[in-house]
Amino acid sequence: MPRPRTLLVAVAALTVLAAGCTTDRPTGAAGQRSGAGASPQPPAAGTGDQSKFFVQADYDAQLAMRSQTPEGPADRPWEQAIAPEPVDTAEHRKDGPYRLCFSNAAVNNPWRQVGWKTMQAEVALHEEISGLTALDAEGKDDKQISDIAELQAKGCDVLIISPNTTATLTPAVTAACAEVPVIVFDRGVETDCPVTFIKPIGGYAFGADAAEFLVAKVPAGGKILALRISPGVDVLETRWSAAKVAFDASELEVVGVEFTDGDAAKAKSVVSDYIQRHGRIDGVWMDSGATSVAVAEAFEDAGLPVPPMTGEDQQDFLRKWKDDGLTAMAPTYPTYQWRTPIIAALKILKGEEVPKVWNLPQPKITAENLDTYLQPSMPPLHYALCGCEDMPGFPEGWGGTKG
Amino acid sequence: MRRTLPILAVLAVLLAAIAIANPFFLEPAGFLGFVRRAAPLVILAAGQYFVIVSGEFDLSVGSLVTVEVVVAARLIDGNEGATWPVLLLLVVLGLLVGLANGLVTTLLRVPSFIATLGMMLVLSGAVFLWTGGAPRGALSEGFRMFGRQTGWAVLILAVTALVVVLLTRADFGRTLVATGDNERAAALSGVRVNRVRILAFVLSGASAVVAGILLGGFAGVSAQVGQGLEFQAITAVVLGGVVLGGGRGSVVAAMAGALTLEALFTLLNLYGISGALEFTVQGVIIIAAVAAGAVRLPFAHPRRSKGDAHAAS
Amino acid sequence: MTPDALPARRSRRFAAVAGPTRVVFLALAGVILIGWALVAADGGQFLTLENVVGVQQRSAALGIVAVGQTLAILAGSLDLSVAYLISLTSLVAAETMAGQDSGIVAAIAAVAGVSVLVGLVNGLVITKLRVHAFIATLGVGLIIKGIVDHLYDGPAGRVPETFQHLGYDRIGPVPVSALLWAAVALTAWFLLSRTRYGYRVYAVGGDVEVARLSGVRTDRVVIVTHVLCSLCAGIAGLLLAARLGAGAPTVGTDGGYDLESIAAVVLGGTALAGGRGGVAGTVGGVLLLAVLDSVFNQLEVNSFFKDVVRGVVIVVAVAVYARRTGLLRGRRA
Amino acid sequence: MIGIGKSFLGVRVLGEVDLVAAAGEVHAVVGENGAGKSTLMKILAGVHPPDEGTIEIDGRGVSFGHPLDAQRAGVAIIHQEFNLLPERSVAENVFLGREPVRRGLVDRPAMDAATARLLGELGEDSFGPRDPVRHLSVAQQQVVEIVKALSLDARIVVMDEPTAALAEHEVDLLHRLVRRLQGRGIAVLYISHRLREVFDLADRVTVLKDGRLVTSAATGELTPDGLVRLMVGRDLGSYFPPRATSAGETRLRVTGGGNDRLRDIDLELRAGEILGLAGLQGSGRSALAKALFGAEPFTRGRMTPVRPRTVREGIAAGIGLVTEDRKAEGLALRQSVRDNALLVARASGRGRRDGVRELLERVRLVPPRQDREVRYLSGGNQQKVVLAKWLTVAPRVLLFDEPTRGVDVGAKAAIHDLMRELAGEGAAVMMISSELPELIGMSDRIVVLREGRISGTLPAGPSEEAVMRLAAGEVAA
Repeated sequence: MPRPRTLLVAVAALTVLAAGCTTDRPTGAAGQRSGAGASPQPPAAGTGDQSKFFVQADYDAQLAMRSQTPEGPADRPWEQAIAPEPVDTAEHRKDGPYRLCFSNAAVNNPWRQVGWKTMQAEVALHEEISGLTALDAEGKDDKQISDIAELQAKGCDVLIISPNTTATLTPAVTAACAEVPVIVFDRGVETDCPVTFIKPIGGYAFGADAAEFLVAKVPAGGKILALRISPGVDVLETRWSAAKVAFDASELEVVGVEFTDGDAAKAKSVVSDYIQRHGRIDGVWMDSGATSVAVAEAFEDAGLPVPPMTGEDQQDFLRKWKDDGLTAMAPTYPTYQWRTPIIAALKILKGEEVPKVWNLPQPKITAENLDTYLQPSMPPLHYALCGCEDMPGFPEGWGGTKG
Repeated sequence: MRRTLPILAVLAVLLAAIAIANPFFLEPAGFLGFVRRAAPLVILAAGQYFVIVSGEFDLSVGSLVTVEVVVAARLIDGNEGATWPVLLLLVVLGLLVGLANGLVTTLLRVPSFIATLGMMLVLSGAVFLWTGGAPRGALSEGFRMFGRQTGWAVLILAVTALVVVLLTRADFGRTLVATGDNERAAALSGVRVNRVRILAFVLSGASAVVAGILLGGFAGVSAQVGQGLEFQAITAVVLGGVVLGGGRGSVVAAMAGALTLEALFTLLNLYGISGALEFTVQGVIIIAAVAAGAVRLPFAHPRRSKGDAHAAS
Repeated sequence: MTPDALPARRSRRFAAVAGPTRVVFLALAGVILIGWALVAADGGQFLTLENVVGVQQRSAALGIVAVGQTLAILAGSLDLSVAYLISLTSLVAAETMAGQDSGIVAAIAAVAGVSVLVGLVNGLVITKLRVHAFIATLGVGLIIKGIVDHLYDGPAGRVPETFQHLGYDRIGPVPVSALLWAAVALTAWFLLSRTRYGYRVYAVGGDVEVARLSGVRTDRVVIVTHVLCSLCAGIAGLLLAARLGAGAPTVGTDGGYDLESIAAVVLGGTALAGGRGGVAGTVGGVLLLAVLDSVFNQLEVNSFFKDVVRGVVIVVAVAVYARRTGLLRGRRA
Repeated sequence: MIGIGKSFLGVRVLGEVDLVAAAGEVHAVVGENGAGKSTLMKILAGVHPPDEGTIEIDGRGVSFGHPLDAQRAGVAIIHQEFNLLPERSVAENVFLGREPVRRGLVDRPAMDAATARLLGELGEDSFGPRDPVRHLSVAQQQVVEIVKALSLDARIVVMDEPTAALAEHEVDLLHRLVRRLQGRGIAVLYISHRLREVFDLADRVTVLKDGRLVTSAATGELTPDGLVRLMVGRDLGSYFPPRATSAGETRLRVTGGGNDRLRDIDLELRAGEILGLAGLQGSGRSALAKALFGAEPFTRGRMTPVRPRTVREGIAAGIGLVTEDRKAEGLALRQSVRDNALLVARASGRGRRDGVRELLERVRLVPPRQDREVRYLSGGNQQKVVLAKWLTVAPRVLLFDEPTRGVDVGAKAAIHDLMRELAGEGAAVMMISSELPELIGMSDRIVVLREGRISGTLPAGPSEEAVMRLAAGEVAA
């Protein structure tokens, strides 16, 4: 190719490039990390230094919310709201039938599977919903970003998003807000552009409930082992940071904070190692219930009584608690929160008010109310707080057996 | 035996270090507890040994263990009577998966890395498709007994180790290693090459069944029970001095490699380097161990057998 | 007297390399057709602008990593550390930029530096310590994972808007990320088919002893190849940082870039043992996987079913190549 | 090369060896295998550094750290085992490591043109520069190796057993080429076991024995018998064991046998008899052996006692095959002598597992140690292990495909004695050899193959010309 002609072609290519340039990059400022920096906490022995996710203001707000009575029907906690600040949604009013879209972070753990089944059952209750288009991001931020972009073009009346990771999903959510009313639930994002953010009271309450139970039950000087799933997940980090505050203020000695990746075998090994190393463990704090049964078994295998411990509202833990008479309590991160986004979407499309931040109640299971949450016919990894008992298709739809 | 000495030495050093850090380790309960926890990986390493010594890989064992546990929970669903029939079904399932891996690798001539990677994806997808994404049902006490009671676990480990050593001494083991070394020469000596290599995959599948039963028993049903086990098993076998590419290595060394890896994890845990840095230390140890092994073998890069160029007239 | 082979003036010129590449692009066309039919039956449209852009954007990162993996596999090696390196480089990029446009150049340099370093370590461990590539790169990957998980416990750093354009801008139907992928693929193809280095990669992958005896510095070829492979992973890390707006310690492993990239390379017809195949086939393999994903997304197919189909597709494709090359080898004199 | 010394793993392989080659001279290097010939050549080619001694080219001292240094100094080596890349084209193989470059990029047209020119020079037109080597026959690949060496326009060309795999007419072609190299003032170092070639071609001969220089003299001053005696200390006469006197009952009969490579095979193997199978390169001799054995079975015709369809059926019928390429098809190199010797017995599940020591002594393995890895053994010892592996199942029919290729004269004699012993014990033996003197010397009967068909049968001790006429067919002797 003689020299001048190549030059000409190059210039032409450049002009075409410049002209046709459009962008799908989400406009709007990439969210700044909201809230004040973590207030300096004296690092107590054994519990290490405070997580950088700890926000004192949120911590105080959540602890206070625990005692506030929620507004709304008592028998339908997924429609209740604590200290709601309603926001007007008249601008989004349109008549049915409505087409809802949902960008799901993942279905890779039992909690999300129970929730997803419950959400689908909720959609079935309302004929005015013509269809729910849902995309599973398989736990990949990059995929959820392109999923959200794809859903924007699907002509949805409302877009429900359960973000995989707070920071990385913020730009995509911001962009979606401009196109369609967005409802965010489960994990938050660093922007307030969604119409409503639905979540139970939150991690601080979960962690504090569990820690306060242990502080009450375990005598002073008792050895506490804290088990966490994995670092960096904001929902779990807040649970531990609240528990740390409670333990630092108590006379209990936290002998170890270990990560189990939610794997029962690893959890059981860690516990037996600590039993060997410290001779005895007087209390076990856990940031989630996935491996609680395995932890109790570790003590049984070592021939020791199971000390006071905390878990979650999964049936296998509740059943073991009941059968073996454990001293335990189970804070919850209710799966019924998966029903609320559908209800909120319908409210928005009918122009009714919805709370800006929809704080759902977050009951905790104690020895007294254990029997109400124990459902023998449900599978071991089923979450009691699914709020799905009265929905059509229960219990088979959720893996339970009749009667 | 000559080949197993280096890894046994490393294992002894690590066990001594553990004993120092945690004297309880010396008491029978302590040591047997360690052996029980290492049992699943040792058994998986034995299964993986047969595959690697025949010159292949089996990436599907991790997913197979998860499938075994999840299927067991779903079918037993808590009733004790179902324990034995389900155990039998699990064995059949494991052997069938091994057979499938073997057939795809030998008859369809798909490199085993890809065949078992495909099987890994199929297994993990299929089991969660069937259970709707989350493990359901529960394991019976009869099932969990094997994994929870140290006695049973150690007994199963001992029996498996004995069976495996006998297999390697028998005609099957010898011809398998020869096939891994030079498949063409073995075929022309009358070795049923495909049958032997398929059997290696079936054994690997069987090892996943036994490991699954132990892990399921020990910790109950969970969705990630098998995650990453295939890489750990391959690492353990290689730590034992078995050469990737086939034709060299002893099964005792492979099992010792698994114990070494488990001892390493325990040691790291005792010295509190658990959490993130454990991976870094594991990575360094693996490379160092294999590098030390490779240095001693001057012919580490086996010259590829020139089968084709010499297909005579 | 006639020697064994028929003395045809020029024995038929069999485009051995083109064989498998043709197969993967045929399969790609097949999947697009089937996908289009299924989606149409389901009432959606398959070939919408969003979809075409979506497929390209989703496959760009995997495509770039797969190009690097192609080089490694062609040289008879492979690289299992790419997934962890992607996470590391995305964090390094986002932290160095810290939201400032001025930080972009420094970030790119830092990522290049880290990638070259990791590639060097991989190459040296394989050649000088004579450790099998599987173990060497798995070990290095674990080392990186330990460091990343220790230093970061969540997304960190921030990517300024100007750099985010890399992840989102489009020129007509073609996203910038796809252009980046195309550039990387073309460079690799050029290296392999036009430069001495490329010839030596095929030689070392074909038979390392033969290469050595012909005066090829085999160790150096393997080291350079691993540096290039890690560089590709670094570029992918930069791209993902641009898309996510920040670095994330799990972005590499979540995407499964290590096994997925190897699957794409083999899907493209490159022999796992090395010495045969090329970049073109890999591009086909990556697009095939991306189109499959897109079809499943359109049909809202459960992600577990998708894993099953992907597992089967990979095995079937490689079985087809094995039969084809088997036929070629069997037919000789 | 003056006073060269070298030892491997403590074993002294070469001691004070001098080798002087003049420009334009064909210098043969002969000696038993394990005498150090290949090692000496590899030192010259820079593959291994010498422990003692110096190398001088044109009077200048040189030292080679890497084959590349040797190449630059003008030394080209043609290895016994082809160093080719099957997946790459002929031109890419010829210029491997030294691709011509124009403006930084590989100049493919120049590469193809140069290769085509060299192929033309060799009179080779059955394949072109762009064909993948995977599609070439063994003979064609040999030509590529030679073209590769020539393209180095080397001043010293080392040929290590070049004609081992070549057919007669290709050997003549090669010799014509060597003469042309001579004309260009190139020194050709020619290693071969075929004494006839040494006398036809070489100007001088250097004899090595057990790593020591025995003598270096002009070919004229030596006689074939004298040379053999120098090499091994035994005269040519008693080269082969005495032939059988009577043939026993038929162990194996094929009538009308055929497959895609063979047609109308009528053959009988009788107990106590050594049947020689002659034929040109590519005439199907190995194919016939593998057909009888069941590795590449007959698709047509009848065969008694059984027509084996697989290797296992062949072995079950008491047939054994000592393959042509030991390393690729005969042995598991990284296994011990014992594991290799017991391979057939273990594969079939029967045969003796004890008595390996006696077996190794019977095949005259020196030293009969069972635990060493086979790859450390010399060519001759390796072949003895292959033989031992078949003796464990006491085969009634034993097929030998080039049993003594790349084997030193001493081991060759041992293998010949063994074959005769086995025949004497009632086994039916068939032997394929490209060396006519050996074939004629050993066989009680010779069958000649041409292009997959039997072109004739000759009684014991025919003349080489008679065999060649049947093998070559239309060309006048």
